[in-house]
Amino acid sequence: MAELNRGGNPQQNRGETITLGKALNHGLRRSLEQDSKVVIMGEDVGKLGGVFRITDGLLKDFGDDRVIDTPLAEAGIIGTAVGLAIRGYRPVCEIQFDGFVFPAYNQIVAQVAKMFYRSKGNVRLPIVIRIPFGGGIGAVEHHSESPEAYFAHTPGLKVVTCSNPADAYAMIQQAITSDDPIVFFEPKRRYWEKGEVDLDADLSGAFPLHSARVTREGTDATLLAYGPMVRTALDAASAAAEDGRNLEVIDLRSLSPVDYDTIYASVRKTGRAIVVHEAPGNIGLGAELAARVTEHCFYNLEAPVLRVTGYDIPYPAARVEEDYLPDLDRVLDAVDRSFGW
Amino acid sequence: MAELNRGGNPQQNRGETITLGKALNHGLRRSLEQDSKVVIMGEDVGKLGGVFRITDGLLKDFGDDRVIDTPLAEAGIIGTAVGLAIRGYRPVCEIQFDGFVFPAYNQIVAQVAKMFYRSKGNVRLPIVIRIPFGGGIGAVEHHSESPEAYFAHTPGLKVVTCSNPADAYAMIQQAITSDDPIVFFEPKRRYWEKGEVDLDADLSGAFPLHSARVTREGTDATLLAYGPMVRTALDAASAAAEDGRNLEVIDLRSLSPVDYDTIYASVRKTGRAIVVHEAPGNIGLGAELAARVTEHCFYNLEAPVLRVTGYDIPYPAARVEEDYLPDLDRVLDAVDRSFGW
Amino acid sequence: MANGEREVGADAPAGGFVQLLTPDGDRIDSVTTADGTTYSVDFTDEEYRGLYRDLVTVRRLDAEATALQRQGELGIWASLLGQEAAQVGSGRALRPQDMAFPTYREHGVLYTRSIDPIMPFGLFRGVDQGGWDANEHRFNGYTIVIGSQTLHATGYAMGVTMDGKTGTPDGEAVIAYFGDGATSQGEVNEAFVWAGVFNAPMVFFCQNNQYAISEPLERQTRIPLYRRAAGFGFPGVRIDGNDVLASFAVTRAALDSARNGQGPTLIEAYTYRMGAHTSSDDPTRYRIASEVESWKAKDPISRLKAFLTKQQVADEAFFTEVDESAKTLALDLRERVLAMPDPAPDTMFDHVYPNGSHEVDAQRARFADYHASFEGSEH
Amino acid sequence: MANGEREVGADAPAGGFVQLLTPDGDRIDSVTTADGTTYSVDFTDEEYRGLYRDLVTVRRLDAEATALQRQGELGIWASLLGQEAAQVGSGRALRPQDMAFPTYREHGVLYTRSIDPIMPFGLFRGVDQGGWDANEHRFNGYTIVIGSQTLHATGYAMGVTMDGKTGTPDGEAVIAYFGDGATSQGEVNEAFVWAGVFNAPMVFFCQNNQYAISEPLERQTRIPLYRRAAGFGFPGVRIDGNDVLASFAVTRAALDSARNGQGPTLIEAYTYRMGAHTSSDDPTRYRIASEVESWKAKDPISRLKAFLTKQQVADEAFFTEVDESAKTLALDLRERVLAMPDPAPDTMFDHVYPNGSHEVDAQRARFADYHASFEGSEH
Ligand SMILES: Cc1ncc(C[n+]2csc(CCOP(=O)(O)OP(=O)(O)O)c2C)c(N)n1
Ligand SMILES: Cc1ncc(C[n+]2csc(CCOP(=O)(O)OP(=O)(O)O)c2C)c(N)n1
Ligand SMILES: [Mg+2]
Ligand SMILES: [Mg+2]
Repeated sequence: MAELNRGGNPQQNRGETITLGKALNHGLRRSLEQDSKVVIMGEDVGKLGGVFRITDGLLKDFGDDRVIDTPLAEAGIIGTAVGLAIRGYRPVCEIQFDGFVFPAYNQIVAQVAKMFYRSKGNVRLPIVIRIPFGGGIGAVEHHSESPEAYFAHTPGLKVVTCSNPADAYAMIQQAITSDDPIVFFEPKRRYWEKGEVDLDADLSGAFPLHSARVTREGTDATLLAYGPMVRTALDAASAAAEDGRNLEVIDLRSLSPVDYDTIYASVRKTGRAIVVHEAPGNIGLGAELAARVTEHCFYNLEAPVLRVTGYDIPYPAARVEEDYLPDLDRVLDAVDRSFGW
Repeated sequence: MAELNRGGNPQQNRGETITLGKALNHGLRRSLEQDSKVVIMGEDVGKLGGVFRITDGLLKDFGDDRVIDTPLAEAGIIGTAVGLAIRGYRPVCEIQFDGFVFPAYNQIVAQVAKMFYRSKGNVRLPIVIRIPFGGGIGAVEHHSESPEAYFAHTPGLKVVTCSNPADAYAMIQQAITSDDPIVFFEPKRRYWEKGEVDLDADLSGAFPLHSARVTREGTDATLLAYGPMVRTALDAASAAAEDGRNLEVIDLRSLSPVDYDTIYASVRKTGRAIVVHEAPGNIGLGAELAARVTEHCFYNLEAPVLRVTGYDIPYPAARVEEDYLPDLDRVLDAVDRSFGW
Repeated sequence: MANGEREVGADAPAGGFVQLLTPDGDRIDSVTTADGTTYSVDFTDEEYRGLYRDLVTVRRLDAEATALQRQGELGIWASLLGQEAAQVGSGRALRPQDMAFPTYREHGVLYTRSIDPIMPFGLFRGVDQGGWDANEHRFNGYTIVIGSQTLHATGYAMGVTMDGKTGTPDGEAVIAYFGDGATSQGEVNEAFVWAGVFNAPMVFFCQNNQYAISEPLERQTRIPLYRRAAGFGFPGVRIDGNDVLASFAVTRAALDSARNGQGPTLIEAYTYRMGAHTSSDDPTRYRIASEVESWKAKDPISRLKAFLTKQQVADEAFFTEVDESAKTLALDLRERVLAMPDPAPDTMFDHVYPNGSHEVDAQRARFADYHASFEGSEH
Repeated sequence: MANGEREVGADAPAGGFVQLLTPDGDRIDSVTTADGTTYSVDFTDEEYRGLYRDLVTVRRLDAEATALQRQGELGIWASLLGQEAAQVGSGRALRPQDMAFPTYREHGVLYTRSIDPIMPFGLFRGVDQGGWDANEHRFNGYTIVIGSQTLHATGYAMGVTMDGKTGTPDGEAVIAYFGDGATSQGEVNEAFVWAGVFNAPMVFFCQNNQYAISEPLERQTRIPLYRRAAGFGFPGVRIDGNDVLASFAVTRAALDSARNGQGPTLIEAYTYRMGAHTSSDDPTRYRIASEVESWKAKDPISRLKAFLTKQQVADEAFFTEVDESAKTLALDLRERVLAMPDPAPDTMFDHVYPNGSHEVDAQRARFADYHASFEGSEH
């Protein structure tokens, strides 16, 4: 287990340029190293290293008591994770794709979210549920969904998502270290995007897990995005800059709870907010963000909070998904509409 | 089957004063009479007549091919209903309590909601999923929840709820007649409230299933409520009237889709809106209503849309549920806050 | 009385069951099942009397709870009436290091773990939702969603193996309780899959009380439930669930087999729910009086009393003393239930997250402000 | 060659299976299983040749699809390579009135229903999500969420009974396909519960291809899968899934038993996925070449070819003609796949609700306006 421990060379803390997927892999590895109670479980997480290779190499190095290829049943994965957590383990469960979390929904919503409450704080379930989510990879049905609202609406769960390799590396470790049950959404179409990650960085200095980050500062309008849409929002901000519009981009990172202080401060400054997410708009995260921002920044708003989201239809066939997904143009269009209000 | 057919006496169309539960029972009976493809299925719906007696007497009159006591497994209930629907039946499934729908969540979200889309309109699933929902009956955990947002956020499902006996009677029949898959929420704590119902009325004249109803006209602010909270909103409006405030109350009835035209018209008139629901506020129906109303009535609003909802905590123990649930005072407090904005 | 091969009592369902004490109070020395396992008990007189005391006590406490519910002091009660032997026998078979995962009806098992019987009353009174420490009591919280706890138990049992706590006679084992209705739930069958694949040190203890609320057993299965286990590759045994000795013997053997590394067993305790499903239920709507009557003749307590009397292991004085002391416990329980305070409303914001949440804190603060605004007014 | 009692072939797994054609192409006249059922086939030479043509054709079409995927013309492909006998045998056993519920891999079954093989290509190309009429083809949509279709099939089968369409030799029966991995899903086990309780006219056809993506069978069960049925009270039969005759004979018998009112059967077709799980998968990460090699010797097509040759039922000219006509079909399929148009973007708003929705209409209108706003610009 110690063979890959990287504690040896304190000088070596330059960043490495790796993909988001690899950053998660490193983060999981480090969690396994640092706490013998951490176990990884899910379908194909062992020998295969996961269908996205996020758990690549972990079985080999940590053994099949720590990296568990489970039977093909999501309720079983989460339900047995609950039991392992009661026993003192810290299970990190992989759900293979967004659209396959629903067989486990009962265990997540009725057990994982509620056992701490039910037991008056006597039973903690430090479970992390990793879910690759979102579209844009040309996949068949059930492989491109954005079910985050189902979890964020559920009291007792915390929900986070990362948008870049550095955050991925830190946040997965923070989530595993946290005693809260956390649903960890991974922006699957960004798995292959690269960024610099300091693999020796210590969690104590990390940006807080449940804080939003102002990823790009601006003055004219605020773009609120998370997960895969952060890149889209940043691209839109760059494009808008060419037209002389200075957009602020906030990466929410935590979807429940949301760090509203950071958001309010931005919108009070800019007077305009546009939320971007892939999930269907109706009763999505964007609705809550719009409602809250309106309530808290009522006199600062120059226009209503606008939303650029997936449509209220089932995720469509791959060949039209680009028309379904929010993209740079749709974001800019919303910015225009905001300014034209 | 024809023995209880009430077609015989056209003169007899005075209303009867019956409970909401009994109105549902009559509506189900009439649906069974009018279409031999309608089948009722669920736990204890047969001999017992359901734990709330909503299906009382139906097994006796229609036989166990039409009223099916199923094994104790919610995924099985909905999954077999899908198969029955493919076969040409119109299953009406009872989920015993709100908190027990989650084992069926996968079938509802991934199958019931999507099969029409997936099949390009070739396969219809005219399934009604009845769910008694909401709190206020002093029950133990899982028996008082309001999970409507989970379904209303799901494209492909329609979601409705009734607030009074007359609507209950008509709406359950309309839902069964509709080819759309419909989640039908029943306000369990209003099952015993009485109202006049014209049992001979014909559906053709009924108020449209997916339309909202202005239940009380007013000019000063709009209360938006549904299901069990309509009564609370009406009570609040009566109390406010004593203080000289004239509140309009809209019963949404349909939660997906929502009849926004009726809402916008009201808010444009009153300039203020307060949403009331029992479900946790975070990413609930109220968030969407607030976001939409703000977007569409931006220059009409005197104050942000306010929400009076359950807190973002698991449904608490019965002895404190009255403090959890929105009540007349909390609604009036929000009205005050709106006016004080 | 000895009957080395007896499995099928006169009162047994088709397919038989393990019975060590007949409804008339006659002992069967041991029973050998088709797979060659022999079950027997070897109790001292003191132990027999102890079991009798357990049975009477849990029934008496249960009756008190039923009365409290009728008087409006509990929101609901799920009575164990008729199932005392299944629960006391299996509960007493647990060793201290074993862990139990109950449904909402295992008050008898709870009692045998030496847990204060008041523990679950917060839940039924509506002042909390259980609220105990599963590990401290080695007794998990009551689980209301049918079947979910079987997966929790299986995961816990996997953890036992991972901790190296199986494979020896002092290893740990895990027992999950559930009903006949629960066997239809996907999650329960997934627990069977998992337990088989991971050879988890599990005992699945199914109290087949013949009903899932109103639905009779035929709505869940067309063959006896103990045979379900064969489909998943581990043994299934049916016991006379009204025989505390069979319940003890078979559960003890299954737990010991599990702790020794032999993997899971399913036990079907064939019994009967003598009362309503819960205090909200009206069983006259779906079952006939004569059925209830016929099960009265198989009462778990009267058969043990008959045995103790016939064997002169106990006398009237003992029986009276047991009744009296059960009554004392019950009255004490009643007093303590009545004294249970209502929770302060703002405690509903407690324990939402181990690490807390600004959101919940803010809502708690607004709640306090709102209530403070009424202070002095009539509200 | 006749072997009235033979169940276990030399190549059979422990516990045996029903085999009517050995890997070397030798016929076994009939097989009688432990429960006394005798399985045999009685094919004309024409029919044998027809089965051979089916096998070759579905393999050839599958290879074309694999090639199309590699060339970027399909988003993904789930190959049936190695499972042709299981699918063709069971598919041909269906009578016209029977209904099939496939997973995403049953291209061979689909072919035997005389459905145009292009039907599922919209799904794999990404131009739609299936989009056919289940009832018209008596072949349900491909189902991706593992196991869900087993409940749909069971519900459909309950409807067959309710329609009075069982109990006679011309009754209807229903078949649900699923994999070894699927047997762990709660929903599949609920389907077993339902089928048992309602005595549904169902055949559960499990293609045990030894893997669920990377996970070998041992991750799903510790006993052979066909034995699962015993836990639910209906028969389970294992067949040599690479033997098209066994697949036909046992499926036909099970379907006929179902249509006659005898209730469900589970068939485990013991076979092997010769290729990757899907085109996205890399099986070299989790299985060794020698395992694949050993299964090559059990190939479903070569054994039938050997039989036809030995029995002089077919000659080289026939084999060549079959290959050629399969190739023609494949090239035709290729052309038609390449010609499949991309859907118009706004069709994504079609078929959300049978009765439509103002919301969806409004979004479609906004979508159109938005796109119209780009007209003439470079977008
Ligand atoms: C998932 C779920 N569905 C429905 C219910 C409602 N319910 C409570 S108890 C019960 C019957 C349980 O029967 P069984 O498993 O035999 O246990 P018993 O109560 O007879 O001990 C039902 C349907 C529930 N608690 N959970
Ligand atoms: C509920 C669910 N979980 C996970 C997946 C992802 N997945 C697709 S195929 C597969 C393996 C299926 O194995 P098996 O049932 O043996 O069928 P096979 O593909 O081998 O034919 C998995 C895990 C899924 N489609 N559905
Ligand atoms: Mg029961
Ligand atoms: Mg497989």
